[in-house]
Amino acid sequence: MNSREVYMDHGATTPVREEVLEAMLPFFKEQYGNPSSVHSKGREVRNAVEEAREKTASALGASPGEIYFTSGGTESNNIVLRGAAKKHEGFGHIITSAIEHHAVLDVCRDLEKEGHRVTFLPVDKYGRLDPSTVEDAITPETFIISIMAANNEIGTLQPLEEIGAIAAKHNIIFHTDAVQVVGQLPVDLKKMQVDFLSLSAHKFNGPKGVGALYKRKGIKIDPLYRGGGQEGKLRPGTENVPGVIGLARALELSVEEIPHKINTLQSLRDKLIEGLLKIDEVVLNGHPEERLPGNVNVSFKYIEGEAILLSLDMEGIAASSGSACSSGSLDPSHVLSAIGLDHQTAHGSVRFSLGRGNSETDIDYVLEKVPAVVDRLRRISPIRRSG
Amino acid sequence: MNSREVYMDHGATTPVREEVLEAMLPFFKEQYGNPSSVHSKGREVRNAVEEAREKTASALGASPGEIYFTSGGTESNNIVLRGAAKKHEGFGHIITSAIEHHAVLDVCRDLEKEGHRVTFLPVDKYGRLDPSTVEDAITPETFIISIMAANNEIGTLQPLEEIGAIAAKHNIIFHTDAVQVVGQLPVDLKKMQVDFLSLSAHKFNGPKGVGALYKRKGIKIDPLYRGGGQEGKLRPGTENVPGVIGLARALELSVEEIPHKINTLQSLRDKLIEGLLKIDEVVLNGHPEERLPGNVNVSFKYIEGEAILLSLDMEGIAASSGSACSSGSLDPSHVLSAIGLDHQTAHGSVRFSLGRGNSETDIDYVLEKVPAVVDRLRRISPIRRSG
Amino acid sequence: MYNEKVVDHFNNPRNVGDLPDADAVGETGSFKCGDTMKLYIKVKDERIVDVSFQTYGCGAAIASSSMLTEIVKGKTLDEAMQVTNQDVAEQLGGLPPLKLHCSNLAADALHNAIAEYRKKQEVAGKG
Amino acid sequence: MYNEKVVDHFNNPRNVGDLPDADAVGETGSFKCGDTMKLYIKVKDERIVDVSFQTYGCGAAIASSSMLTEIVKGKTLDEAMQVTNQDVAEQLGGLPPLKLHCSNLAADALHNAIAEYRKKQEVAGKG
Ligand SMILES: Cc1ncc(COP(=O)(O)O)c(C=O)c1O
Ligand SMILES: Cc1ncc(COP(=O)(O)O)c(C=O)c1O
Repeated sequence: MNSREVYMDHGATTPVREEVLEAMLPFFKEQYGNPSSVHSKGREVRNAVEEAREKTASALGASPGEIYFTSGGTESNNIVLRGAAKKHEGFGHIITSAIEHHAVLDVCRDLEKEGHRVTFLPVDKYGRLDPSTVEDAITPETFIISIMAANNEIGTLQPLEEIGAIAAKHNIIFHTDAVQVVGQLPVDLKKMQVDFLSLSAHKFNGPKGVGALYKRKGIKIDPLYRGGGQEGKLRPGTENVPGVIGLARALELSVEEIPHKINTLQSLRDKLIEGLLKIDEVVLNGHPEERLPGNVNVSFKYIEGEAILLSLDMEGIAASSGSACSSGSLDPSHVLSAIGLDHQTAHGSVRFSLGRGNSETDIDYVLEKVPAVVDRLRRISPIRRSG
Repeated sequence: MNSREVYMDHGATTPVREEVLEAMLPFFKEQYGNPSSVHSKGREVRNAVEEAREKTASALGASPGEIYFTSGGTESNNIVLRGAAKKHEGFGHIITSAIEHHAVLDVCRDLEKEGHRVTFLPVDKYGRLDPSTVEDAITPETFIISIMAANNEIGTLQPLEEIGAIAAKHNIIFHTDAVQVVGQLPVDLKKMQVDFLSLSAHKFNGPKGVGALYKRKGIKIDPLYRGGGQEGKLRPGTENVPGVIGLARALELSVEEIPHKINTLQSLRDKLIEGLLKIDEVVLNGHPEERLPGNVNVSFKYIEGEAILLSLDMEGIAASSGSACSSGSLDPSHVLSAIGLDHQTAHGSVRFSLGRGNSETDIDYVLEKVPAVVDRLRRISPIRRSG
Repeated sequence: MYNEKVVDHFNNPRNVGDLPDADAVGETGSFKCGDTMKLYIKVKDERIVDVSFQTYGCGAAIASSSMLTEIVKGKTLDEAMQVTNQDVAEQLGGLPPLKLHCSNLAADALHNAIAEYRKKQEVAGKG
Repeated sequence: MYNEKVVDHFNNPRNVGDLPDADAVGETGSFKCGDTMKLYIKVKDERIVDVSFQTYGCGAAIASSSMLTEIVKGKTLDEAMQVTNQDVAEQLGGLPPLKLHCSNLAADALHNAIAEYRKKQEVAGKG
């Protein structure tokens, strides 16, 4: 249909890279044993799973006993929040932010309905949380603080070390949803003083449907699911063997490449931002510096996100939007509302998320195509700038 | 190490078959989009996922809207039981059997601790449930009946149609854990009158880490996990795309082949049983006729299961056992206890589970090797027959 | 997601823009999802002789708007009053269920435009 | 799961069977997991000159039994009393954590055998 294909939706998901698929392949047809089996077909697979655990741990600076494989970021988040609530006696208090992913936010809302109290901390117009608001929110009943490492829509990074220090001082469990950060930026568990960290393989060129949970040694939560007792009972069910092998390999590779990748991505990102802001009435969403190296989020005034995505798609450009219509809901994203965007600016937001494989040429191509798309849609729009 | 490799642990897991892996492969590196994305990279994958749902539905005689993809049998079971309990107002009553898989049994035990009442129905010495005990156990508070289609250890089939009729008559939700049956025997949702059915892909030559839940249209339960709202909110999280493609293909193929496969497996099974029973002091566990076409479970008296498995493994034979020592626990399997086996008979149980790829020659090989293994271990054993 | 016809109307919307000499303008908007539409009509002998639109909204909203203008051009006002949002969606060959609400503004804007036209006529008649 | 040494002792257990002319037999068993072991010893001048075992149990139990007989053959009774289950597991090059309890019967059976021998001696001495 179009000459070029430019994938700029790495925040949604990423392709599995060659080396990762290669590592996974033997575990479908050849090494297919159940890791719980006594025989050698099972034992060879058990060894492979434990090696994957060691690799994952070492990429995160954790020990293997602190890594639990799950079916993805959503499950990791749910296990931590529900598990901590289940472990807590009676009803308690949870601190989180207003801009968490639904896999944290909606769990908290559910727990609130069930009787727990939840503080959804506000963020500033860049999406940053003020650590002092965390400390102020703490009550004697607070049993968990859950703050995402970086926002999936606007890319804003949170001051995790400061928050971790506060949580540690008050001896409260600290969880971070690091799904957008792992594999993109260095993660220092010690410095951040986190007790739990969620990650999802398909965000760093690993397979979909597999994730992990880091649980600091000694911290206890109650399991939600019951079954064969796999993953230290925290996540029972026959292991997704090719998945965990793929996760470990993808993590290993992407963490190795971080030092080199950060600079490349950041300079592509900044070039794209600069170019987009040259278009009339475009605003940058999120923090100008404290943002994911691959995240660009802008609002095109007077036009609507889904319409922009469709038009970009015709040009071979894949991006995403926090617009209501792109998700089938009626409200624009809670994140864009939380940073104070009016309805229309929120509806015009588009996220270009860069990743492995994006090049300078991709940026040039996008910057060539976007102005015409915006212009065309603005011509259709009844809304006019007042100036 | 040994000349032959004979895999007879299909009840634990199965290799992914060639056609299934082929169907999955494009979804790692090429069709990698997120099904929730607006752009064409996402839409092509959404279409593939919905096609997989249609295939799965049609293999089960359901409609696509009744199929929810999960991360496996364990998750499917947990979603149903916990979800029904969550939906139920206040504490209620659950009916299940004493020989369910831990992914049902231990969820029920958990719910019991939380305040629900649970009846764990006994089974006869063959592992069969008497449907009249189900009817007798029903109280006005009963909100779900969960009975497995076939037992994973001893292979005994349950009278699901009778139980379904009772559940329907009393208007109680009826769930069956059909993980061991789907792909092995025909499943007729209408006749069984089930509201929920759990299945797991890796039991029928599909990939590990993906399963499905059939939910009859109109029946409502509360979701446990929260997140991006995928799978009708019942199982949120980015879809395991290659996984669901693989599940659908594996199910389609294995259901197609059932008529042919049943006879082959049954005759292999019966030949193996006959041969094993020729050995001194060996008893068959489970029902002589009402059993899975591929399931053979016998107890070798005076010797212990794990030791037998290890010895078989040296001969290249992969099997499993309900012995405590094979699972690292202290007690032998609850199933073998429930059918009334004494400790030592339970400890000497070995399951040979046949599946795709097993041949007459495999049976001959096993029947050639087992007697020597049993003899050797009995020579080491201090326990002697009294006769 | 969208069928070819929707995509065509989205990519090549018919009758876009304002009509400087319109006899009436109908506006409508969804407060919730923020979509807004303006429909301009030119009427002669109780018949819509020209029509154009401006829409702020998603692909479904733009395509529905465009389709509506095709449907009503040449229709009498009474005929046009019979056109429903459902007709628009049907003429487009269907819309994804989640997107149906996005097509709801097109017929509303039309009916508003006709109402405005009638009101103007009344005032003119009286005056 | 098991290392090579364990596997070797499981496959080729040393000193299997009963000793028809044993001076004492020690028995032990785990009620819980059902393992049972019998240890036969032949003693001369306070020294174990021959030893054999029979074990009902898993791979770890059988290998531990076999290893124990190798350890104690030739030891004085006092030396043999010092042997612990931990020694047996160590001499085997380690056992999986979940399997440690399965190796616990070997030294127990030995100590029971020695106790029986001493009791017999006492009776004989008195008699
Ligand atoms: C910040 C964040 N948390 C959680 C998730 C959920 O991850 P998954 O869809 O892999 O379960 C995502 C991805 O969508 C995310 O961006
Ligand atoms: C009867 C039964 N139910 C549930 C399960 C759990 O399935 P999975 O391990 O794929 O979650 C199994 C398999 O171990 C099973 O045999």
